[in-house]
Amino acid sequence: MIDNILSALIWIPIISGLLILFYNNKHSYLNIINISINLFVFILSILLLVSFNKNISDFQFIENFNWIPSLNIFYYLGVDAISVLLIVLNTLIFFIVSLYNSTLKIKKRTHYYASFLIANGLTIGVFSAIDAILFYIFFEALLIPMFLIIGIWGGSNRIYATVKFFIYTFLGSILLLISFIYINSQISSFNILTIYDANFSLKEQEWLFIAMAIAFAIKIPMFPFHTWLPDAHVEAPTSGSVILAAILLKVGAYGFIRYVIPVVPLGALSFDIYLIILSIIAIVYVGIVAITQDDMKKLIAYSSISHMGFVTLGFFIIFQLFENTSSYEDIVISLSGSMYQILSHGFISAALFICVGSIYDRYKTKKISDLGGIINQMPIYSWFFVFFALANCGLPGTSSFVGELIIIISSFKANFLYAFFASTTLIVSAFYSLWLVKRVIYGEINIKGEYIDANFIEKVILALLALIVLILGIYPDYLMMFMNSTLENMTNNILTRL
Amino acid sequence: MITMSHYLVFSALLFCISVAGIFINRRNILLLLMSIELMLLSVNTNFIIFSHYSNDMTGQVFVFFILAVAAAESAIGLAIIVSLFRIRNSLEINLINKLKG
Amino acid sequence: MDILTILFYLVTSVIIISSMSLIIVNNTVHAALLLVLIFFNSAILWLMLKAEFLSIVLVLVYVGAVLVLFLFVIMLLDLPIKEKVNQKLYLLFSLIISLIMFIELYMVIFYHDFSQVSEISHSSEFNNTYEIGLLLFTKHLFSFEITALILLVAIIAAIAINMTNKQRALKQDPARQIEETKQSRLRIIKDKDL
Amino acid sequence: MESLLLSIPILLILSSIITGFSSKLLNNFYSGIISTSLVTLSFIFSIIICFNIYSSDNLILYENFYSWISVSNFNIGIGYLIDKYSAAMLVVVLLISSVVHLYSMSYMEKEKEYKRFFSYIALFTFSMILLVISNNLIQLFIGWEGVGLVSYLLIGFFYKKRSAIHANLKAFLINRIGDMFFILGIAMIYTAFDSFDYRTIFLNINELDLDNLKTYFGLSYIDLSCLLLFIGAMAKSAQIPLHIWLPDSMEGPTPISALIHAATMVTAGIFMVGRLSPVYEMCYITTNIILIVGASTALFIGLIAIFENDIKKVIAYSTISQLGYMVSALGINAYTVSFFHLYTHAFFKALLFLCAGSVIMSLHHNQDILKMGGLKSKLPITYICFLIGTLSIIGFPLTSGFFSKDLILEVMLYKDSTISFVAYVMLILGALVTTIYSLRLLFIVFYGDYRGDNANSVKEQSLIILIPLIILALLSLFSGYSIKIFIDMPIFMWSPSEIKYQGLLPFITHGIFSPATFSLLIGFYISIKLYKEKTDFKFLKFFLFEKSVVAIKSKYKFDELFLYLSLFMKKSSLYFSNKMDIALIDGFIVNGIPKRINILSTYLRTISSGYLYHYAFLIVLSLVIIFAVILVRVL
Repeated sequence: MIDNILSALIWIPIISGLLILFYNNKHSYLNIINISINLFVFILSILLLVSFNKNISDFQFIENFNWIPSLNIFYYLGVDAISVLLIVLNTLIFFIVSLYNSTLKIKKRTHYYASFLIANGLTIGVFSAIDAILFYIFFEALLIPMFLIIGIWGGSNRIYATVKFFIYTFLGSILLLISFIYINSQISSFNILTIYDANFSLKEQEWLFIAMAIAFAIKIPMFPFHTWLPDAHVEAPTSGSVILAAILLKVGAYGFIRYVIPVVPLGALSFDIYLIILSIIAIVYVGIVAITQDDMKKLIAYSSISHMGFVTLGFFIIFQLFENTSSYEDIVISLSGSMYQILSHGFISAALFICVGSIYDRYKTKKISDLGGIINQMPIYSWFFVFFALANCGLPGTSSFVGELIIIISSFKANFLYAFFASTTLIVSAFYSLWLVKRVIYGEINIKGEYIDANFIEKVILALLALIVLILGIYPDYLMMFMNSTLENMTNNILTRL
Repeated sequence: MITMSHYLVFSALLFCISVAGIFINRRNILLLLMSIELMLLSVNTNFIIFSHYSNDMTGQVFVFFILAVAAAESAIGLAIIVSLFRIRNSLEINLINKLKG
Repeated sequence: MDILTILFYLVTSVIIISSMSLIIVNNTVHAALLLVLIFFNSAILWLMLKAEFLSIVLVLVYVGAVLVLFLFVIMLLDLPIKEKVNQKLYLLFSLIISLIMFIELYMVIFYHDFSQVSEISHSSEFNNTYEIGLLLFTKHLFSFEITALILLVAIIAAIAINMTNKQRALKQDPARQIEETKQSRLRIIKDKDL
Repeated sequence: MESLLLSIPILLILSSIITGFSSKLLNNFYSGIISTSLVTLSFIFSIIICFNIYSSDNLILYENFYSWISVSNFNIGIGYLIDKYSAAMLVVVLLISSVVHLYSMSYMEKEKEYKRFFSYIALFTFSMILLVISNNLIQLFIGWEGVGLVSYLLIGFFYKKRSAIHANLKAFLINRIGDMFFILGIAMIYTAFDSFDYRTIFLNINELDLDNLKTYFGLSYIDLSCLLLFIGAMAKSAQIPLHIWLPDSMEGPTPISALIHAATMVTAGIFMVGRLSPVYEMCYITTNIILIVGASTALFIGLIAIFENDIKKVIAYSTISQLGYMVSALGINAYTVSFFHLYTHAFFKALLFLCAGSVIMSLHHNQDILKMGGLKSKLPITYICFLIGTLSIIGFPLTSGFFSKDLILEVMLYKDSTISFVAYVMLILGALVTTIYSLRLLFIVFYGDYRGDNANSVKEQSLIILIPLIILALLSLFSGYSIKIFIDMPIFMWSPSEIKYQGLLPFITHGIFSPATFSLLIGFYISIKLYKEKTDFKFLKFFLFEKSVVAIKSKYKFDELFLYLSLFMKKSSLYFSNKMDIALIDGFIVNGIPKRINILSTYLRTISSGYLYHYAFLIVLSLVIIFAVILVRVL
């Protein structure tokens, strides 16, 4: 069982997602079935986490079958520390989403659940594929359930949002596919481990970098490619937004650290300044844009982009760091800061979207200008909202502080200005988060009426997320140590090929 | 003395005239078909010219095939024209614009 | 200037003039007849090129069959002769483009200087028909068979295209007419709402 | 003793959790009792620790008890560093906190969210303790942000009041401006020393190769890092121009103003600079900046207090002004002197705030001093306490403020530079101003006739309110006599500069015959004339004076500046959002490209007209063109 745990993690949710389609929409045990499948997958991933040997930097739990031999494509799975953490994040978020979904009134319930289950399996596939084409297939297939979730259960303007989302990501994917095919044509392998050892010329690396960086920059999303995200978030149903923010954006970040920087380090080196600038624009500019958004989901979407800017900043300062300090450790720390930011943002944005979703369920509006004084009607709920808003602006003790602190300090080592601009997020994120709190939570009641405070499941969800955010903030060492040897190995790999 | 060039120029001229015929014509599909026949004739002539001057009979064999195929083509073409006429009651090319984008 | 040269110019000028008039005439019957003229002259030209068999085939098959078919169709359809439409612009464009095309072709021909290619004279025993037959039934046998097939397909297709759909025509079926009763024509339904 | 020390934060966080999460298990009264007793218990512990520290010569408690992050060479621990400096601060914080806890039990009695309040102040005390005992910069920052957070929550405690929720956002944002620079400063220090730990930093500071470090904007590396850290302190300790949040923060409950916005949190900045004194010793330019900022804050913000009519805001401005004194002392590297003022100021300012709270409560939440007056007879104990506080703040001889303020003025002259002399003059003037506004407040509130409504219902508050006042009044009177401790106080790894202290008596006599006392007397005279006897000075009516009064009354337009900045932020946000994101990226590029392709295709569509001869023409045309190209290439 433990040998094939990755396949189990991928295929159990997908197959059960397909099976759940045969249920009746009004089946009474549907919620329980859905939750228990997700819980089971989550427990499996915990099993993976526990049995993962963090001192070995190589891929573990490897499964390797010949799939299409004539094209060098293998069904090749394996995980290192980064993937394990992202898989656990993924299964946990999907479990939480399944809990949250059970409280909602949804049309075509079975289809909805099936989409989420399939997305769950596919994302695990993305994080555990070692073969580039396998990765690409999961990466692309992931679009389908997301497309359906936004396109069927979304808001009024969902068609535009889905098409935009789809075309954007598809454009990136094509470039990715082209790069993979090119790599294969040069070294006749799609295996990421072989690709890591390949030596491409500078010209090749630059072109490969541009193509792959655009693909993942769209997914993350980075500055000029970011406009699909607010639209998609606004139109997506709450659970869809949670998945989009907590999981899908991480796929982009994962792509950067798995397929871009280690594969084409020279390309990354020659373009790092541009990506740093784009990251800083994402942090500062997108943060400022977030301030006056009237739609809460849009605001949080922009804040997500801004926070993901930190991730890419942490990834791309490593070359300048190395130039300045020539120490491996600094690079490892910078990368682990980025990884930490990824994980932390997964939980915080998920919680914020659930908060906004709950407001929307009750007040039927997401417009900040319509809302106000919610604390008078729903005190417990508001407590959570304020907590997560504060977590979103990187308060110490919450998980986001760790990543931001590390990245600001690392970026200072690279360049004073990077650190300066990165640290403006302290002001900007506080501005948009707390101004949001001020307008929505505090003050006089805008929409009169009796509103039920957070129900039991919502309390459980929010408390769980709050607990995770706190634990990650107070005890970050476990994750740091967990990732350390993998990141060290990766750093070695990058630096030896420079 | 008539050289190969004379023949070739003649054939090129014939071809150009028939090409012009295709798009000058807007009256009648039948004329279009005739222009095509004319074009085929010029091509055939070319084949024969080269066959003759390079002493290779294959060219003439080809002409034979072309003639056969052209006959078939004009037969089907005429059949189509007839059925078109039945539907449209006219053979004006101006009326046939279902290909409009 | 020998007789062949005169013949060449005569034949080609007839062909060119009649083909020019072919593309601008209004009357389809005239056009078909002009085509006949062109084909005949082409046959002469082909004879000059020592392609006896093909020139005979051209006259027999093309003029005798295809063009007759054309004429039949024209007559069958009974096309009205309409006034010429104003098409000077089109005429101009098509002339220009054909002219350019001709110039290009001319350049190709004179670039290679085909005038130097000498004519090969055959012995009197040389038999054009025999040679073609030899090639046709040995080397190109398969293509020959295919051609036969194509012709067959053309026949079938021509028939299929013009076959009127019998179903569409309104016909009487006396047998059924006799069998119809009052009950089969009229059904009385009880409506509960009324 | 280590376990005692560790139990302090644990008790505090426990108190916060018990009161915060007990919902219906505990009623208000008991949760107040529990909370207060837990804080008092930790106060007693801190006394024991402090006693131990001071009774031995060089006892320094240092340990990391929790490793927060430790990957390769990046180590951040949570630990403690208790020397005489932090031990004294520990006592001050816990003392004020327990007093305020006690006071709040009565003050907040009628509030619905009584327990939330206690949970917050316990959390605040916890964060403050975390800050005080920290042995590294990150822990300091965590505590720093923690107190900022609780300050945010407490200012917005009355979340229905628009002004309260505005003030707390403002306070948090301005603190965040400071934090931004603070974290940059931390990053700089870390980069230079490869450690966040004070001990490592202080031990390596002399080996630091100053010449090899980069310089930025004409400042040396250490100068810049200290400046950045100081900007953080400016926000926290409300120095010009980042002071504007403090007067607004008076929207919070009054005990909070006493605890957070007078005695403890706002002094965190001063504490931090003192803590990092070995690093600040290496600065040249930054200390001058600190001096200028401190002195101008002390003078100019003091001036605003003269024209303010809200009792709490007057005290708030006076807090800022007093913080200016402390900061100026930091500017000439007299950290212990500054700390001494912090110490005495904590008592008398907390006293003043709590007295003000008592007055406000008695007057049913009226804060306007113009509607007070003549309270001397109605609230005798409060009056006496307030009087003691006022005397202390104006530095009346033999009160605690006299010692600390005089010491600050004294050390100003130690450094032989123009800037420090200018600062000295400003501080003397500041002392004058302090006297005027303090006495004005005293006279308007407690003398004359009562000008408010419901004169009969005004009576002294319960004992629970009064006990804290009395404790603090005693401390305000007598805490100054511990001057020797502070002058001798060695801050970790740094020995105090030579302050020629010759004993208590010579100091007092020297102090009495100093310009400070002179300015005190002038202030006395002016304020008695102006506010007690209400005489009109004719010479005050000249033009320039009135102009400057207008300037002072407008609070130098700093509020407007920040309002403008935030409006600018919002405007640029809207601009970016509409012009860049929606118009340029979305409109022009993302949706614009398909739109343009659509437009192009409508033109191109006319080419495919459906007419055969058009198609034929196009085919031939392209054939001709291709042919031409080939020809050109071949021939």
